[in-house]
Amino acid sequence: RDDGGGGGNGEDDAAGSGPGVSSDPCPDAVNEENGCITLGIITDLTDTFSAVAVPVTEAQEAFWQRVNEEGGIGGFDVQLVIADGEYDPQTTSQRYQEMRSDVLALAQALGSSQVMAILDDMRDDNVIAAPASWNSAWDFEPLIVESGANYCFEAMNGVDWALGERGPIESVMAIGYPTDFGEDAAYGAETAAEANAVEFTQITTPTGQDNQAEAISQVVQNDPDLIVITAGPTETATIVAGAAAEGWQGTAVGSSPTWNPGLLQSDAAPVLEERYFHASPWGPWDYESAGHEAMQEALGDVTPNFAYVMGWAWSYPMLAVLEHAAEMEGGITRENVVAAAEELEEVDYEGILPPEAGLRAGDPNETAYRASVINRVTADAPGGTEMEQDLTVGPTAESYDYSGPCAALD
Amino acid sequence: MSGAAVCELKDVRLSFGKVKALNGVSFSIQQAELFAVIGPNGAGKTSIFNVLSGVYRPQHGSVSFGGESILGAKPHRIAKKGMARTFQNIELFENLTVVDNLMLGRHHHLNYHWWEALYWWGRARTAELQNRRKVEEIIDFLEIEGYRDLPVGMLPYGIQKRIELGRALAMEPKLLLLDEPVAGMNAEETEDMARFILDIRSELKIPMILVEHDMGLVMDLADRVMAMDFGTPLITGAPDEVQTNPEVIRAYLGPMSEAAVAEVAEEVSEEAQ
Amino acid sequence: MLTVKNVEVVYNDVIQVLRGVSLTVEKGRITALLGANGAGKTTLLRAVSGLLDIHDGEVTKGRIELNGRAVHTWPPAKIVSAGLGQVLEGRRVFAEFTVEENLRIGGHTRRSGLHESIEEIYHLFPVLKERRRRTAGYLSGGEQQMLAMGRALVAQPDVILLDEPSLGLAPRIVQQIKDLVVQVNQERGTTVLLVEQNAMMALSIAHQGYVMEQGKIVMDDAAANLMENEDIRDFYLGRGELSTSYRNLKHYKRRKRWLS
Amino acid sequence: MTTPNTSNIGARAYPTAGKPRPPRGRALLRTSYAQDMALLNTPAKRWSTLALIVAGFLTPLLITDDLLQVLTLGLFAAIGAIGLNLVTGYAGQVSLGHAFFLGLGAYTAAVLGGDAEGRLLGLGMPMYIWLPAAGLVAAAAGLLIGPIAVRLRGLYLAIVTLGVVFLGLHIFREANTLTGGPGVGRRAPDLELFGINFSASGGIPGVDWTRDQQLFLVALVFLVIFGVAARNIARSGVGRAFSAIRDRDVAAAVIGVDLTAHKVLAFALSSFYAGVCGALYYTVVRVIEPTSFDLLLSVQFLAMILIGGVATISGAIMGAIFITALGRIAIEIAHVVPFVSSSVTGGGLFNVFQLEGILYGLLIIVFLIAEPRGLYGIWIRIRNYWKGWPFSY
Amino acid sequence: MTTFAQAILSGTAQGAIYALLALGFVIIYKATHVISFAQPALMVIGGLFSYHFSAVFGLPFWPSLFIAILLGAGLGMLIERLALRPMIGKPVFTLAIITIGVDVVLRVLANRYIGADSRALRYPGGSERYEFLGLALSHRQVTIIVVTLITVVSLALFIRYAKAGLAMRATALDQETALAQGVKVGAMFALAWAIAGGLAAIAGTFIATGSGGIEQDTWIIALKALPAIIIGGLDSLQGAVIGGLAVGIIEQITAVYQAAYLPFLGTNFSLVAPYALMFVVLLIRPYGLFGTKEVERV
Ligand SMILES: Nc1ncnc2c1ncn2[C@@H]1O[C@H](COP(=O)(O)OP(=O)(O)OP(=O)(O)O)[C@@H](O)[C@H]1O
Ligand SMILES: Nc1ncnc2c1ncn2[C@@H]1O[C@H](COP(=O)(O)OP(=O)(O)OP(=O)(O)O)[C@@H](O)[C@H]1O
Ligand SMILES: [Mg+2]
Ligand SMILES: [Mg+2]
Repeated sequence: RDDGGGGGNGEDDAAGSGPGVSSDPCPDAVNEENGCITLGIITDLTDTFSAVAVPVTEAQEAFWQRVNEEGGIGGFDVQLVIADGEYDPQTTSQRYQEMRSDVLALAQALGSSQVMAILDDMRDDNVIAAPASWNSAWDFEPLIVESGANYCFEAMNGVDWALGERGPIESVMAIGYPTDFGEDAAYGAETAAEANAVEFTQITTPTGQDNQAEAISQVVQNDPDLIVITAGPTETATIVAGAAAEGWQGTAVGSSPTWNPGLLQSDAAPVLEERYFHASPWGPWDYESAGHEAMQEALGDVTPNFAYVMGWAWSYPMLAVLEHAAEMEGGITRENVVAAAEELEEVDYEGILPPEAGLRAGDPNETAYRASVINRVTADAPGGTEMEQDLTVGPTAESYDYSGPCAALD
Repeated sequence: MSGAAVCELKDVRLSFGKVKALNGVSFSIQQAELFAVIGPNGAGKTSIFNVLSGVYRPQHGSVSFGGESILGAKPHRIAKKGMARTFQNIELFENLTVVDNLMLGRHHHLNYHWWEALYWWGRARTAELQNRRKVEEIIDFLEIEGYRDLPVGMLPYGIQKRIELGRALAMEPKLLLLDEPVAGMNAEETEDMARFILDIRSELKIPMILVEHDMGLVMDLADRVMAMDFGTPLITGAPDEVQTNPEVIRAYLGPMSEAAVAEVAEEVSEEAQ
Repeated sequence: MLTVKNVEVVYNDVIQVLRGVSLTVEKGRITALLGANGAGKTTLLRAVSGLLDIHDGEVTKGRIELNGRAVHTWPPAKIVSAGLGQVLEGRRVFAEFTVEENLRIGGHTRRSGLHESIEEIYHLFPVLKERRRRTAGYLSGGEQQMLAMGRALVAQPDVILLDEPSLGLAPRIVQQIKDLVVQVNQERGTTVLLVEQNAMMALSIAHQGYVMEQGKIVMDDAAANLMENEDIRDFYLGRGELSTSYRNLKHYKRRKRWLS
Repeated sequence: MTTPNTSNIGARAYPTAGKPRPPRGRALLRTSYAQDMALLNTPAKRWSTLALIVAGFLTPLLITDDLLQVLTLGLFAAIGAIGLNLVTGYAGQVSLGHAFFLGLGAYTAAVLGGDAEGRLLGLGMPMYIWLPAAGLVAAAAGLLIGPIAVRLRGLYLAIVTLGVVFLGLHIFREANTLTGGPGVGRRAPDLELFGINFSASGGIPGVDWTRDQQLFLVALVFLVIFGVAARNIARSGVGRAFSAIRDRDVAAAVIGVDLTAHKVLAFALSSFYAGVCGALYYTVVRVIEPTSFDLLLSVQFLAMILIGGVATISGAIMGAIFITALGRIAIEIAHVVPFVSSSVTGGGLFNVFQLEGILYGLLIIVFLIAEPRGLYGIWIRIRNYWKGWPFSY
Repeated sequence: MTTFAQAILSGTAQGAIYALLALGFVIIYKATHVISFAQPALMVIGGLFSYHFSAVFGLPFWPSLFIAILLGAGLGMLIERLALRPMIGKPVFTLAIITIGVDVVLRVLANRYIGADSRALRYPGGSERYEFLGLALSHRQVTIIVVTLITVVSLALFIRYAKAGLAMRATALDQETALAQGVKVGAMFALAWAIAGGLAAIAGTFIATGSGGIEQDTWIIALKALPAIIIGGLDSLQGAVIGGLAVGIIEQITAVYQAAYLPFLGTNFSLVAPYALMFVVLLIRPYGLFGTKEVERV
């Protein structure tokens, strides 16, 4: 069953047709005269990652609402259908089956194995998706329109920064979940460590604050000057505070998902403020950019949280792709959207990231965006972090030959 | 008493911690004999059964069945050799139907492998059919046709006792152990059970060991009676010899019963004339 | 004083087991209840002690009074506290408990004097005292039956229901139980409702007797008279045929029934 | 009288009738024991089963793919549920270890059937090798658990098997060259039989069917095969021995049932079913992620047989479909409930997604309270009603 | 040597929390022979009660804890009354699954409260540490151990004094017979769930004072109690305590030594070490260290 069609024959300015594109207005549309584009979101609203995924999705709802309020895209408003994939490949796949004939593209697809479970179907359907993660693998997957530096580059920059600012550093230890997320960052950290000729060790750690004893004792025993963490907030806090309590003196750099403002209440707060730094692909909640302001305005009064910024920024490329497709012959169709995604030159991130961060046309080694930021923990800043170093590409990332993903998925 | 003993216990001793359940029990069962064991509660009667059927392993002594020792053999092995029993507190499979309970009695007569059961046709089916016939024979021998397909859990107590006997018979045993078969039954049901026991011995010629507190029944049916107390046999012999034994009366029958005993005794003699 | 007024009981909303049973257990007397297997004796006792609903059964009609108070709507615990004790059918000792624990739980409703009355029980059944620390489940059948009796007496109830207390007991112990019931009845003035298959034993100590058939009371009379009654002798006391030995029993049988 | 042992999972698996009475309604004349023992021993059963199967084969044409996929998963899950019912429902050995055996099956299939060039170890073998292998590997593991079951009872066994799940998770996590590691996992092999690739749309030559339609068909066929086999086991001596062990193991031994052998056999059989189920199930999901084989999965299978009906094959099937569809059912209900926003931000007491979660739990609770004998029990009631009709009580 | 002693010490502190959780399971098992899979939710919600009263209403730590215990107990009773009372006398595994349903529902509610932030509870003692002969324990760890001790002892006393222990076990073994002895079966269930709820609240509160506070998937911690109750024996209170401590300690020790001495066991083996220990214990004692043996007699 595929509604819409009508749009294509240009009796109004709305050019487009096919699944997820309809010439009649969205239910409770902002612009009654506009047609309607349906974007799907399959995320984790009730399971392991919901703490992050929910604010991310809220931000994206706000984002597209704003797009509609500013007139929509090429004569279309955007409506979202949100589904809970429960961070489970099987459920994700089922939710996709339910929406596959109704959506133009996916405004958010969360998880790695989860996305893999639907990637074949997406190929069959010519459906692209904005990911809710920074896996290096996405740079090599045309259907996935990612944003910002991946975990791998983020880690490289983190190490380079620490060497400069927190030195002297003789040894680096990567601590992460035994997942692609962890592997990606660990690989980046290792590369940077080798490039700077410092000793490198890697350990993996499971989820659960009660399961960090091993990681802690590893840190205490090896006593690295720098640890690069890729885990959840609680795990991070437990490890850093635990190790510090047992006399470890070093610095910790955690990748994007390691921070949660709630930690400011825990007894780990002092330690974190002193020696934990939050690496992220773009600036924190109160970063100065048009995009950030727009986001804060759109969201109204919510407890500041970096997850909102993530969801908001991730949406820009999808917007750019749709606008580009609207220009193309035949207007907004799945085929055009896929094509548009492949030839995208730049994306207007409204200052959150520079436009060239959106470059997709060409070989990842040229196109991939490598700059990331470093934040420090402070109770006074909303969201609990303030920026220490703005978007920077460290020497390691700069010179890295990016021929394949740091951690492959398939 | 002629022919080789079906089953023989020699100086069997069994104790649980301090309690000596069996303290030097010896006896042997002859072909087609009905051997009764009586004794106070806790004397060790059921323990004898548990030793015979391999549920308990005595610390000392020898137990032979059908000429070979079964000491320490697993219960299911002993069962396969042809030992069958009923239990003091009914031990039927509550959720299964009467037929299934009896079919379970035929368990080791089913001569097919589990993988043959997977596709059923062939040996599995024929074996099931044959054994089902046997079971039906038992069903009408015990007059329980009416209950055939009901789960036994909800049947009246008396019937359950009967089905348990049936399950034991289904095994086509070489020796049958009956633990208080008429406990909790009224006179009428007791008579029914007595009839079945008599038929079993007359028609099937299966030797039996009977544990029972109903003296009327024991003294009437048994060829030999062994009275025991504290795990040790007091006396073994003909019924009236045992029941007039002062030891037995003191330890087991109790003073009051002497009158009853006398009564029964004279009734028996009356018949004799 | 326990009175049952034409009570009907239904299991699982469908199976009617008691069809208007009425009986009276006079205060301080022993009343025997006879009946074939499946007649509904246990069901009646369950109705009295409030244990029906755990068996998906309920009293659909009639009332049950314990010392004048209607109890058929009460929860079991309340009935027990009101002075009703019972020996359940089939021993039902707590297998994993020691003998002593079983007796202690028997006195659950007692505020005080538990220790003394347990000692009393030990006095009544010396075997139990020997085995006090042993796991009840490993006791012999008869020993368990004694334990069940003892457990019911610890609470020193003023009405006690006994469901086949002589089941599986050696003749001498049956005597003992018999004497015990009489003793309890006389010394403590405990009212007793005694369900028995061993009709001989039951009637010999009871004042009053009831006979139940398929959920109805079909006879009720002074125990002495019942003893003399032809049908009762034939069917329950079995004297009629017992006199001629089991060995020459007929292989056909005439079942004598009052109803059906 | 023996008292019903409530800790026995099989307890009350049967409708409690009252006094023995002749079967209500029209009496069924059986002229031979063969007829009596036949699988479908009444005309009613024969017809309804036939109807069911025909309906089954028509389903792919009637309903949409998204629903088909749910049902397909349900049918494949049913194979596993039947397996669990063998060991837990029939033999009374409560196992929380099912997830582990499912995982073994899934990964055995993935390794044997996986493509040889891929990132992970794969041998590119055909289905008629990887499917049986999946079962056998799981069964082998089951053989190891069996002996433990001989020593342990009830919940002790349950939690030990749960321990097996945790050990399994550890192994799956560690062996990431085989499993792809957590968060990523690896691809399941294609369901390719007789040169037909059912995992790719239009795989069946001639008819233009989608992947989901084809997979549903395959699932149905496999379920029928494994269902009948299990039913045969259940009605054979082996099945009776299982039930005997469940109800009273000492008595079972004394009448000649070899406890050890049968407990081990029960675990091996059930694990085989689990292995096969795991192998097939994930061909639908496409990706096998190591952490999916956790306590929750085991519990879901236990829920399947409890909600479906313990110690019945049809119950296991009903339960499996119900539990797999439960998420979808919850969604459908949640979306018709008024005053809950279907957006994440939306205020209100809950948003739709939280409501889904709540309904998921509530449905389980309500179901079990309403009918402890499960869907099968409800089915029995309906049947009895019609049997009794018009003289129904 | 000090590392080892230190491991034991930290393990004990962690184990104390597991012990509290295990006690909850055991109490319910004693009275119903059911394993309650609702304990995780009870633990999280109990912790959130404390959090709410101290972080939001600004009450001091200890009063908040006290209120949380009461509320936790109340919640436990509520669950029992609504979801389990109707099932009296039904197969225990059906009840176990029902508790899972309950857990699912409660956790959705809890997660709705937790939301995106992790709910960390400021612990009064701060991060102060006691040092002695090279060993160190944080103020918090000491408190946990002490509180657990007090709880266990008072619980044991209560159960003995209130004759509840025996009555509970009786209820679980044979409801009908228990009823016949005048035991209020329903009350026993309610009591058991109330106690379990209270214990869970204590455990949850102390988890909330940890570095990470309470997150949406903090509930998983409660599962650590499962190997603990088996090691100790399902129906034994002291078993639960010993088991809990054993789990905490074995975790800590493997965490510290396994990577170095038994690397072939793979990384993060400490997760499964408790279960490994459980297997070993059961091989020697099928009913755990203190569990009562099920009587099999014919
Ligand atoms: N498994 C066991 N563990 C401990 N003690 C046991 C066990 N089995 C039997 N006993 C003890 O052994 C003694 C004999 O028990 P047994 O059951 O043989 O007596 P019995 O003669 O059958 O008595 P009854 O006529 O009452 O059945 C009893 O004192 C009993 O407590
Ligand atoms: N829980 C139950 N559900 C259904 N029917 C039952 C239940 N309990 C008993 N019955 C039926 O009620 C009838 C009477 O049972 P009851 O146990 O009261 O008889 P009884 O007189 O005590 O027999 P016995 O002498 O064997 O103890 C029997 O036919 C029995 O099948
Ligand atoms: Mg005995
Ligand atoms: Mg009765």
